[in-house]
Amino acid sequence: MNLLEILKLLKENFPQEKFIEDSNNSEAVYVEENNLYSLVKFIKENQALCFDYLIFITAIDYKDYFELVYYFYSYSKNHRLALKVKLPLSNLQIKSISNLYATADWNEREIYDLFGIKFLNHPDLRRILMPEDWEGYPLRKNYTYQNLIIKPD
Amino acid sequence: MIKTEEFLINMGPQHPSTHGVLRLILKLEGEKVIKATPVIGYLHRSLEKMAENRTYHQYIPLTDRLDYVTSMAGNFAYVLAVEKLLDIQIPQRAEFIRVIMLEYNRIASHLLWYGTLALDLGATTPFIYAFREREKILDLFEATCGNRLTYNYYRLGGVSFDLPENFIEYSKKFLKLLKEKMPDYEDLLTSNIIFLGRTKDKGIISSEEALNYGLTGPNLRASGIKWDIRRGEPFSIYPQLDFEIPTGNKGDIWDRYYLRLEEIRQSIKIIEQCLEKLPSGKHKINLPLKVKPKKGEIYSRIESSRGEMGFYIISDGSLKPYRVKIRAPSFSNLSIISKLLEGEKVADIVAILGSLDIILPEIDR
Amino acid sequence: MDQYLAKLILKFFHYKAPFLLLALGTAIITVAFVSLTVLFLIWLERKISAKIQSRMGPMLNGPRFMAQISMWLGGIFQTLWDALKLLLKEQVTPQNADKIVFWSAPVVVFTACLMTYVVIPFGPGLVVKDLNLGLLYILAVSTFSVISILMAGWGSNNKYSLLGGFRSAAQIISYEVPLIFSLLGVMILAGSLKLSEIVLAQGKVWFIIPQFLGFLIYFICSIAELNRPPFDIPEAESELVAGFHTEYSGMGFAMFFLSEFANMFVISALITTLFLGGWLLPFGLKLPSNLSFLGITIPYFNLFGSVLIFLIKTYLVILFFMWVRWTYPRPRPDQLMTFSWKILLPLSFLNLIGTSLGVIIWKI
Amino acid sequence: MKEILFYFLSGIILFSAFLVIRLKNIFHAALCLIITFIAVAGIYLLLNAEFLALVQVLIYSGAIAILIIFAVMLTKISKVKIAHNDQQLTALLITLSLTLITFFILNHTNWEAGVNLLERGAIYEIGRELMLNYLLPFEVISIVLLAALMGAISLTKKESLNEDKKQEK
Repeated sequence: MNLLEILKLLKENFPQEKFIEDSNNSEAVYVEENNLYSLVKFIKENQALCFDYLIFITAIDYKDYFELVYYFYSYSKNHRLALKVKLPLSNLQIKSISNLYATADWNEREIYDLFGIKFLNHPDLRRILMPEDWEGYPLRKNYTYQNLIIKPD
Repeated sequence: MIKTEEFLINMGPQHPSTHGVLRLILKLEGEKVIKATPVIGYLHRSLEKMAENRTYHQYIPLTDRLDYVTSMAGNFAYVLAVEKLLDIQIPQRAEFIRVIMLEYNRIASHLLWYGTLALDLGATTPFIYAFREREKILDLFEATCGNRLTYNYYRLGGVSFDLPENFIEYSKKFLKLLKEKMPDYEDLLTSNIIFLGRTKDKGIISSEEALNYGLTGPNLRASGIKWDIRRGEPFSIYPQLDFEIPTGNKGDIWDRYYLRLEEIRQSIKIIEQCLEKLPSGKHKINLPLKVKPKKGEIYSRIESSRGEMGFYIISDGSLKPYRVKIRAPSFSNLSIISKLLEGEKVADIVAILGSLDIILPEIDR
Repeated sequence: MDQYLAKLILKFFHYKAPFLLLALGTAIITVAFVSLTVLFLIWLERKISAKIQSRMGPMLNGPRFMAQISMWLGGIFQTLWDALKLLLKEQVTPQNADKIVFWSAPVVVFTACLMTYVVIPFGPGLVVKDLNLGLLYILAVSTFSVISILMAGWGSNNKYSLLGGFRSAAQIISYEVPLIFSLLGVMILAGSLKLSEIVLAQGKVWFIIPQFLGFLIYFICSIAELNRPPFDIPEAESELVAGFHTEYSGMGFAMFFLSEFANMFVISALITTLFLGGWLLPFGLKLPSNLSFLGITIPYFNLFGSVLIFLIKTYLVILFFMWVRWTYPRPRPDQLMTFSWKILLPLSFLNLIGTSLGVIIWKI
Repeated sequence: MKEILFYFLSGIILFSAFLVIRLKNIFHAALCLIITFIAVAGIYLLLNAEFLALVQVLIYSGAIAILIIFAVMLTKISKVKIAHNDQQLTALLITLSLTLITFFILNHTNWEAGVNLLERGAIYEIGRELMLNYLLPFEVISIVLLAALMGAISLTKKESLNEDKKQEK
C-alpha cells in the first residue's frame, strides 16, 4: 500500500484525527500526541497494515518545538510509514510505546538521554549513552559545552 | 540443595569477550544468570551532533567510524541517502565498484565474526584461519583506497579512486582460494560435537521476538524471516544480480553461525557476477564541494553485514545537514541481550553475545 | 673431646654424606631437568600451535648477537627471555587480597608438580625413588594442585578468580574419579603399583592394546586434570578472563604457567609408563647393551637408548595433547560434568569389570 | 633421626590443629586442617605404613578438605568473625573422654601381631585381609556407604522438589 491508501484506512478508523501530510517527507504524516499510542497500537495490529517492525524513533529540535519521528515498516506488506508528533517546549513528554515494540525501549531512552524528552510509562527511563550524572541534553540545538568547537562555515 | 548467595559481577567494559567496551552487570546465582543489564555509551562521540557542524562531504569519513569492521557499509548508506536528497545519478561503473566493495567487506566482517565466535568458545585456530583470508581482503582494500580499516572510499557521486589495474585477476584468484578454504572452516566447527553442544538450542530468538526487538540482518534471517534489504527494497544494482537469501529455522546460535557462512558464499557469487559485468567508464561524477540539497528529508537504508544500516537526514537547504539520525543495526540487535541471557549459564553469555555480532562504535555512535 | 668430634665428623662423611650428596644431586638434577623441559615445552607449544594455525611462531628474539642464532634455531630462546621478563617484573598484590594465601598458592602448585617427578622411571633403574606405591603416590600428590587453585581463587579476592576456583574444584574432583578407575585396569594387569614393575609387565604387549578403553578415559580425564583446552574451564579466558590466576603477575604467574607445562610432561610420561610400555621397545625387542658403530663402541647403550625411547614416546603423547588443544572449542562446565559422571564413569566401571573378567578367564 | 622427625611432625599436628580451632578466618582454618592431615600422613610414613599415608593424603587432604573449602567459598562466611562458641564446654568434655578411650585402647592392644604382616608389602597384605578374612565387614561397610550416599541424594532431591513446588504456588 502507498501512503494514500494507508491514510485512507487510518482516517476511517480515526475520524477525529487530522493526519496532516508532511511536505518534506513523502512517507510521513503528522498526528496528535495524545492519539499516538492508540494509533501505533492500531497500525501494529491491523491486518491490512501489519506494521510489525519499528525501524527507529528519533527527535528533531526545531528550536521553538520538538518533533518526534516514528518510522515503521511492514515485512509482510512491504510498505513504510513515518508518524510525526510535534511537542511544544512547555510539555516535553509523551506516552511510551515500549510495551508495543520492544525496540522502542532503547530508542526512547536514547531520546530521553540526548533530547530530554520524557516518556511516560517507560519501564526503565535512564540515560543510555551519556554518563548518569551528565548535565544537559547534547543533541539540542542550544546545547553548549565548554570543549565544543563550532566550525566556521 | 545448597543455597548459594546472589553474586553481582561486572563483565566489561574491559573484558576479552565483550567485543569492545560493552559492560554487562550480571546477577548470578552460582553459574546461572538471573539478570543481565547491559551498559553502553563508553564510545559515545556524538557523531549525530558532529554532522550538524560539517558539510555533506566532510561527514563521509565519520561514517567509517560507525561500524569499523564494515566501514564500507557506513559510507555506502550515508552516500546513498545524500545522493537521494540531491537527486543525482551516478555512473554505472561506480555502482558496480560500490557493490563489490560492500560485498567484500561483508565477507571480511563475517570472517572476523566467525573467528571471534570460535575464540569466545575457546577454539583459537578458526580465528587465525579466518584472519588469514581476511588479511587478503584488507590487502585488496589497501590497494584500492589506501586504507585497511576505515576506508573513506565512497564519495558523493561515485567512489574516490578507480579500481587498481590487476584488481580483477587478483579478485578471481582470491575468490577461488576462499572457496577452497570454506570447507576448512566448516570442518573445524560446523559438525564438531563440542561446538554443536554449545550452540544448538542455545540463545533461541523466535521470529516474533526478533520482530518485536527490531532485529535485522543475519540475526533476523536466522529466526526464519526471509528478508534482506538487497531484495526487499533493492538499492544500487542489486536487482540485476542473482543471489539467494539464506534463512535459518530455529534462531539458535548454530543457525546464526551457519547462515553467516552461507552469506559468505552468496557474497562470493555476487562479486563474481559483478566482476563479469563490470562496465567501463567513469568512476565518479564531480560535484562541487559546497553541495546544497533542497529542503527535505530522507530515510535511506542498506543491508550492512549486521543488518539494516540507515541514515535519516534532514536538510534545511543549507550547506550542512540540519539533523542526521543513524539507524545502526547493532543498537537494536543488542537490545535483546538482557532477555536472551536470563536463566542462561555464565559460559553461554559469551556464546550468545558473540553470536549476535554486535559492534560497539555503531551502538554508541 | 676433639678426638670424639673428629671421629663423629669422619663417621658422618663416611656413612651419611654420600647419601646426602646423592639426594642433593638427584634433587638438583630433577629441578634442572624440570626447568629445562618446561622451557622447551613452552617453546614447542608455541611452535606447534603456529604450525597448526599457519603462522611462524617465535622467530627472532634476544639481543642482537643472539638473535641470528635464535632465528636459525626457530626462536628457541623465546621462553628464556619470557621467563627473564617475568622474573624481573613487579609483583603486584591486589589490595584486599589474602596475602599469605595469595602468595603461597603458586609455591604449593610448583612444589606439588616437582614432587611428582620423583617416581617417574626414565629407564631401567633411572628413577629418583622407585616407590612401591608409585602410582598412588602420583595420584595423591597431584591433589595439591587443586588446593593451590582454590587458594589462588580465594586469595585474589576477585570474583572472576573465585568463579575459576569453584569451577576447577568441581572439575578436578569429578574427573579424579573416572581417572583413578581407569587406572585400576592397568593395576590389575600389572599386579603392582610400582611404576618400574608396570613397565616390565608390558614386555610382551603394551597395555594400550588390552586397555584401550582405559587409555582413552585416562587421556580425556588427564586433559581435564591439566586444565588444558578444550577443558580449560577454570581459566576460560573468554569468560573468566584468566580464572584463578587473573591477579597474578611476574613470578607468581610464571609458577602457575611453568607448573602447567611441568604437569603436562608428568602426565605424558605417566601415559607412556602405564600404557605405552615405558622405555621398552615394541614386540619384545631388546636394545643391545653396547653398540658398535663404524668401529666406535658406545658403552651403556641400552641405558641411553631406553631414556631416548622413553622421551620419544612421551613427546609423542605431548604432541597429541597439543594437537587436541589447538583444534577444539571449549565445552560448557555443566556439559563437562555430565560427560564425566554419566559417560566416563560408567565406561571406566565397564573397563574395570571387563579387565577383571578377562584376567580370571585367562588364568583359568 | 626418627625421633626428631616424629616430634617435629607431632608439633606441626598439634599446632595446626590448635589453629584450626582458634583461627577466625574460616578459610585459613580449613587450610590448617589440610596441613594437619598432611602431617598425620607423615607420621604414617614414619611407621612404614606407606599405603595409609598416601590414602590419607588422597582422601583427606585431596577430597574431604577440598569439599570443606568448596563449601566455605560458596557460603562466604569468612566475612563473619566468630568470637566465641557456646559449646566449648561440651566439646572439651567429649574430647577428654575420647582421649581417655584412645589411651585405654592403646594400652590394651597387642602390638606384636601386626609387625610381620608388613614384610610382603603393605598393600598386598591389606588386600588379602580385606578380601579373605574381613570380606563380610568390608562389603557391609560399602553397602552402608552406598545407602548413605543414596539417602543424601534423595533428601536433597526431595527438598529441592518441595521448593520448586513452593515457587510454583
